[in-house]
Amino acid sequence: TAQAEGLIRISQQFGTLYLPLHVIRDQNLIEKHAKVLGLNDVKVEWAQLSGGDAINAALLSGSIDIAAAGIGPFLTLWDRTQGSVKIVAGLANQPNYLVTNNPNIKTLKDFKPTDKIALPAVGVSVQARILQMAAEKEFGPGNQNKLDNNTVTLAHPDATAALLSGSTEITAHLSNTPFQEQALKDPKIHKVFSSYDILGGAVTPTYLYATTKWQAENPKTFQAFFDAVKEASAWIEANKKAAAETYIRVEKSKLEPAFVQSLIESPDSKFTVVPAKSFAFADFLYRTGAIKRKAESWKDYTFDTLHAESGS
Amino acid sequence: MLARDPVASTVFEVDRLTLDYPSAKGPVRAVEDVSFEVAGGERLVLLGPSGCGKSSILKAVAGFLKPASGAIRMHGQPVRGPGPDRIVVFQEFDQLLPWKTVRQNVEFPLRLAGRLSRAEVRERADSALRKVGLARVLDSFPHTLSGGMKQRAAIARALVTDADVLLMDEPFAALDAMTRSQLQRDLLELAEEIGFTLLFVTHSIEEAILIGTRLHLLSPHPGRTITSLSTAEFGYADLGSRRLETLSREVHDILFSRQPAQEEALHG
Amino acid sequence: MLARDPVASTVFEVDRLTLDYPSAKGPVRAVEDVSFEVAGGERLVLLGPSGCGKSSILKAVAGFLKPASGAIRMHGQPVRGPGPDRIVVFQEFDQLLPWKTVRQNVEFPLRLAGRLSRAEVRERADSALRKVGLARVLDSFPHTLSGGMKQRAAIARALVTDADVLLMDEPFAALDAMTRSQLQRDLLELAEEIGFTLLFVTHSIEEAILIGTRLHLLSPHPGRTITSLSTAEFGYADLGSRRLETLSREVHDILFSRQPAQEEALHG
Amino acid sequence: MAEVSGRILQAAAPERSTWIDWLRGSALVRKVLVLVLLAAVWEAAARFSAQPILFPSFLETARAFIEALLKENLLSASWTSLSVLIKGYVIAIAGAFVFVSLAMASRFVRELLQTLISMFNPLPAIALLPVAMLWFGLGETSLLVVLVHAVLWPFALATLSGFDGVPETQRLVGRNYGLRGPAYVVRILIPAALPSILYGMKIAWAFAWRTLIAAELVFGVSSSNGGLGWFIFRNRNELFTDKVFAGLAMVIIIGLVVEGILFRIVETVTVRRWGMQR
Amino acid sequence: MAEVSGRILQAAAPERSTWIDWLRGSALVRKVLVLVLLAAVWEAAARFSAQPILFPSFLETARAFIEALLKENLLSASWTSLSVLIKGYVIAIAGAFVFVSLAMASRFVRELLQTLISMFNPLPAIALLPVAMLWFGLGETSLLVVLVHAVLWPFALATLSGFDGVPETQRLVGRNYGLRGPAYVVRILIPAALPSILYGMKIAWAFAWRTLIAAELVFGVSSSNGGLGWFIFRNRNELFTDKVFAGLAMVIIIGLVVEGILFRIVETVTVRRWGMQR
Ligand SMILES: Nc1ncnc2c1ncn2[C@@H]1O[C@H](COP(=O)(O)OP(=O)(O)OP(=O)(O)O)[C@@H](O)[C@H]1O
Ligand SMILES: Nc1ncnc2c1ncn2[C@@H]1O[C@H](COP(=O)(O)OP(=O)(O)OP(=O)(O)O)[C@@H](O)[C@H]1O
Ligand SMILES: [Mg+2]
Ligand SMILES: [Mg+2]
Repeated sequence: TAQAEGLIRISQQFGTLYLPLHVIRDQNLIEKHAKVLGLNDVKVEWAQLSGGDAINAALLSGSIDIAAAGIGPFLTLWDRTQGSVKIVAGLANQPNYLVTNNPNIKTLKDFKPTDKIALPAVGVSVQARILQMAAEKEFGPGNQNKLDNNTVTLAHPDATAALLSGSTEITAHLSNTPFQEQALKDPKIHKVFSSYDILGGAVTPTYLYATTKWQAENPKTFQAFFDAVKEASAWIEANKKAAAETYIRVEKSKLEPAFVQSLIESPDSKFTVVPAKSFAFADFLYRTGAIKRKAESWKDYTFDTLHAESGS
Repeated sequence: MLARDPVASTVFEVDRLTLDYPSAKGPVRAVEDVSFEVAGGERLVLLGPSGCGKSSILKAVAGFLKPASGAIRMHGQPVRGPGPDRIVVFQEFDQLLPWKTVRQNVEFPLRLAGRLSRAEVRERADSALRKVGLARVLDSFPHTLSGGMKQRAAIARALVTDADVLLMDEPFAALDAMTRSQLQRDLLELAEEIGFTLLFVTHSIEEAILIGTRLHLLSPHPGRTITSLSTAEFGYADLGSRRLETLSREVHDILFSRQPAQEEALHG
Repeated sequence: MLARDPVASTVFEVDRLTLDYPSAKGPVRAVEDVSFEVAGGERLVLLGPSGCGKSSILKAVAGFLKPASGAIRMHGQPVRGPGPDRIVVFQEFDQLLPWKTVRQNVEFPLRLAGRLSRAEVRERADSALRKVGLARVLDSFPHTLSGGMKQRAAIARALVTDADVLLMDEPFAALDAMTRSQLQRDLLELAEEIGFTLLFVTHSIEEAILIGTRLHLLSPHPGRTITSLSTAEFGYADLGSRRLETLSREVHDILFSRQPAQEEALHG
Repeated sequence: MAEVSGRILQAAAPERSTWIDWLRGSALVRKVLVLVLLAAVWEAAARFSAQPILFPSFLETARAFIEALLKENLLSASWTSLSVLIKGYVIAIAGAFVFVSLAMASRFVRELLQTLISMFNPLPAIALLPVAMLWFGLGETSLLVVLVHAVLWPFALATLSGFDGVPETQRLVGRNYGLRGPAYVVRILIPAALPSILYGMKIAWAFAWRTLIAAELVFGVSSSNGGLGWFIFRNRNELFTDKVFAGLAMVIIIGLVVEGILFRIVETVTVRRWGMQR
Repeated sequence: MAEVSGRILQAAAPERSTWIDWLRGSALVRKVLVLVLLAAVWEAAARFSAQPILFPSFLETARAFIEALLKENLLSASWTSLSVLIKGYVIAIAGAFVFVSLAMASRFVRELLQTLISMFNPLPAIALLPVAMLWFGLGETSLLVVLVHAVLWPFALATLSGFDGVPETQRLVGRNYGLRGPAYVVRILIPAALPSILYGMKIAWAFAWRTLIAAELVFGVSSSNGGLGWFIFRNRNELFTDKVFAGLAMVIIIGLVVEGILFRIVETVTVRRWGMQR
């Protein structure tokens, strides 16, 4: 799309993970940074989309310029497009928990064939990849698919509801914020592991990405967006209470403000543009044959603007 | 000349029958205060101008129409609904079931009754169809028949049933003179043989006199009884005779000239 | 007694017409090698036993059936399809359009022709409906009419059109004697007045002689011409006369006794 | 027997002047009775399962419904959806009519249409997603494309088979009076096939909803004025199952109103009045 | 005119003994022509858009199709789906017949059925998801429940309105010979309403597919033997759009076969043979 500079269309999904986007929207940060770069009337459009494949289709068809989705769908797209899609920024470091309502399950070894683990998309979602990595770690190399027969595809809210109800076959859920926190409020539910345990430290599960073509044609808009995300992340880290209020206001959410605030204030959660542990995914996917394209480092699939940071 | 049971008891009875049809502007009266009794083996013919309610009376006797007032009784019991004891030949051409061949249509009531073996059913159906001249189209579907052929198949279907009561609504209207008189004779023969009771509608006064043992004349809008007259003594032998002609004319006059007030002007 | 154009030219011509219907077992011949010419103002009546192909010929002339061989020409041009120059009254009761009231049904062809104002259309339709005795049910829908009333509405719809050629398939079969003779007279009157050309099917030999200027007699399976005879000199004045009766009997005999070989046994 | 030969037997029920009122009254009474019964079954089933997060009871849903109406613009969300739905519905139905009319005029178009129907009818809306995105982008156009896909094929099929079932005689009458082409379709085939067409419209209506609710999630909304699908999605994400059910109840209520009032009136003044349908 | 009063005019086409063969041949020829045309349009559109990830061309899809057939068990995946589909289809259709037959026997059941139809018909399958999970668990039962939901209501509606359109005279004939209850439904109403019922079956078939493809993602797969929906989902997630299209092509091919052969044969030996449909 050979748009003249000055238009940016951003997709957004649901949840506190996307808080930097809410803040950008609330505080008109793109317009602010564009002005600094000499772009006076930048037009920002927001699209609410759900599902990695809808978002990828929108990006490829030029319906949006910035996509926001998990590392799994991103790497698949990067692979299929021969690297012409790259990461602009990470959204935040956040853990994904494997939660269960079966008191007998302490490790992955305790899963019986009848214990079903819900994932948003079997096989390809971030959660699915984390589970595979965990299985590899637990059962040894080559066994990453050992739990595949236990997994079922279920959207986070349905999976959480099923888990909380305790009356379905779903006994575990590799979840996401805020669903995992909501589930863990119930005493019957406990955590089996966190993605941080598996990958050995903080993980950025979700990214903002764009096509290299768009970046090349809109360098200033791109820069303004990147600066805006950076500022938004920094602002959130500095103003967690206000950030929670922003979320509730922009999203017209009915969640308790205190609960939202607790999500943001969680010590595991950190809002930053710097990717963490993305390369672990790229490497894992390449090793297991899910993607054909080998990345030498995390810099292969991110834009230069990030390369100064100490990502991984 | 007709063999009638001397102590025939009433088979069905129409008692001060009034029939209404609903319409947007409230009920429309089709038939008012019509009464007659039909004894076993009798053949009552309804005669009257088009639209006077003959078909409606027939459908009421068949159990399809509920009287607005009055009653219809079979063997003393009020009629509660339709049943295979009163087989109807409808006026409409679409009364054959389109998904059955001509033969299957005729076999249909026999199959339902279930009293005969398959071979007997087939034999009876085929012989009835041969009688009405449809031997050539046994395996054709109704939509490939001409109008008259459809009516003949429907007549065959009614005649195979051995029903006590036959209700026939202008069954011969679409037939040529030859077939018509042939079927009239067949019907009379069968009536004598089996002794069924018949309620018959026709527009041909001559046919009415030949077929009927009694005529029931109706005036239109709504249908009311004009009079009722016995024609039991007329038969095929009287065809073309003076007295049949006289009676014909008389009936014609009763029907069409005596009620000028009630009849609608046909011209202008 | 009938006013006929002395130098009437041929209006339509049926030339060695053969009609087939497809069936699972190959084509079935309905009509074979039938020819006739009809001059302007003539009234040709097709007479023949039920199923001999009268309706088929009529439908072919109307343009609904393509000849398997032979030709049908209107004013010398082969008939290519149906058209409002040849208005048909079908044999079927369901020929009224059920979504139109009786009046709208009759107005329908006039509306389509678009030559008259709304008021004129209405007036003509109403007067035609009054003529056939349906003034009472102008605003009723067809499904609330009796069989005879439906046929009368269809006749009215055909008569309002001023078509050059009328094709009528047993239009009076469902009518009582009085209405029937009334409509016969009306038809003849109109024919004299407007001078349309008529192809008419009936089973009543008397009606055929009265209505027709010529009779075309057909034998069945498949329909073939037996003979053709002029009846132009017969009119209503002859009703009940010796010579009409003689001719009737003669026609009856030609139709039904001369082809014993071709006729199917009606009895047994 | 009373029930099946119903139309005729009702004919002369003793109630004379008031039979219409009585029938209307009774139909309404029966309908309300049915609805009360269903609500009771729902309430009982929900209480028995005792899993409000998966299956809220009728009363909980009713409460959420009222709350959503008052505080969360459920009405305006419904209107947003409904207006898109109506747009797509009308486009699809008009398109189907045009297509089917052409099919009546040429064997080739007919074969083409039949093939298209049997190809596209079983395809789920997601199949269209990438192509719709590619050609129509995000937003209402794509939503309409998906809706039209959901509605066009079944409706065209209904119309086509309705046309095929028009009685021969009526067809011939139309031809006889010189009708051909579009005039023939409009004046003969459409009214004669109206029962099938109305059925097709009912089905189309239902499937338009089914599709819209699902498609709104994918094609989303560029701002806060999401429709009913979005309302349902948002509440599902925040685990307010009672509100999800309230949103679905809205779909049901709109459906009942359209079916029970709109379609029923249309049927009463057309096919039933004409004696084409009981 | 030839096209519309077609049936009659065909009647006497010059080809005598071979007209059936000729017609069959020509119908096939026409069908193939249409399919070739559609493939060409597809190929051209895809080449013009030049976005193979979003919209692969016909040839790419064909290649992927063959590859999937040979290497990825597309056939067995299709069979898995088809067998579930047929199961659900048969259950739904049998259920609808029972329901509609009861509706014919009692005004109350009729009202109940009509209300249920207008309530459930517009509900998307996701609405059933939590309840199905709660009561039927994961796996085939839930899949069947969702399928039955997709098929039952539209089919019941088709049957109901078909029954309502049965000509009065045929109805009366059935009654006259003493038929009532189920015998009346089976021997009169069903054959007389067969055009509508067949139409309902076609629609139901299409919607069963639409639903199955979507529902398999949720309920179908806990193991590796997923069906066609799973095949499509997996490849979509991995952006193998050509394989997604190959999976959809399989749906289309099955649809064409069922529609073009199965339904066409049934129609030929029933409603067309009986003169109930052109
Ligand atoms: N379904 C109906 N709804 C309303 N009115 C009807 C219905 N059927 C018949 N009628 C009316 O009832 C009256 C009698 O009709 P019926 O069919 O009994 O007449 P008929 O004597 O059989 O006439 P025909 O000799 O023409 O067949 C007519 O005025 C007709 O309009
Ligand atoms: N659609 C059709 N398909 C096949 N055969 C048909 C079709 N219509 C009529 N026939 C056959 O053609 C022959 C002539 O039928 P047609 O309707 O022309 O007879 P008809 O002379 O009008 O008889 P009737 O006096 O009984 O109306 C019959 O043998 C009939 O079976
Ligand atoms: Mg009558
Ligand atoms: Mg005929």
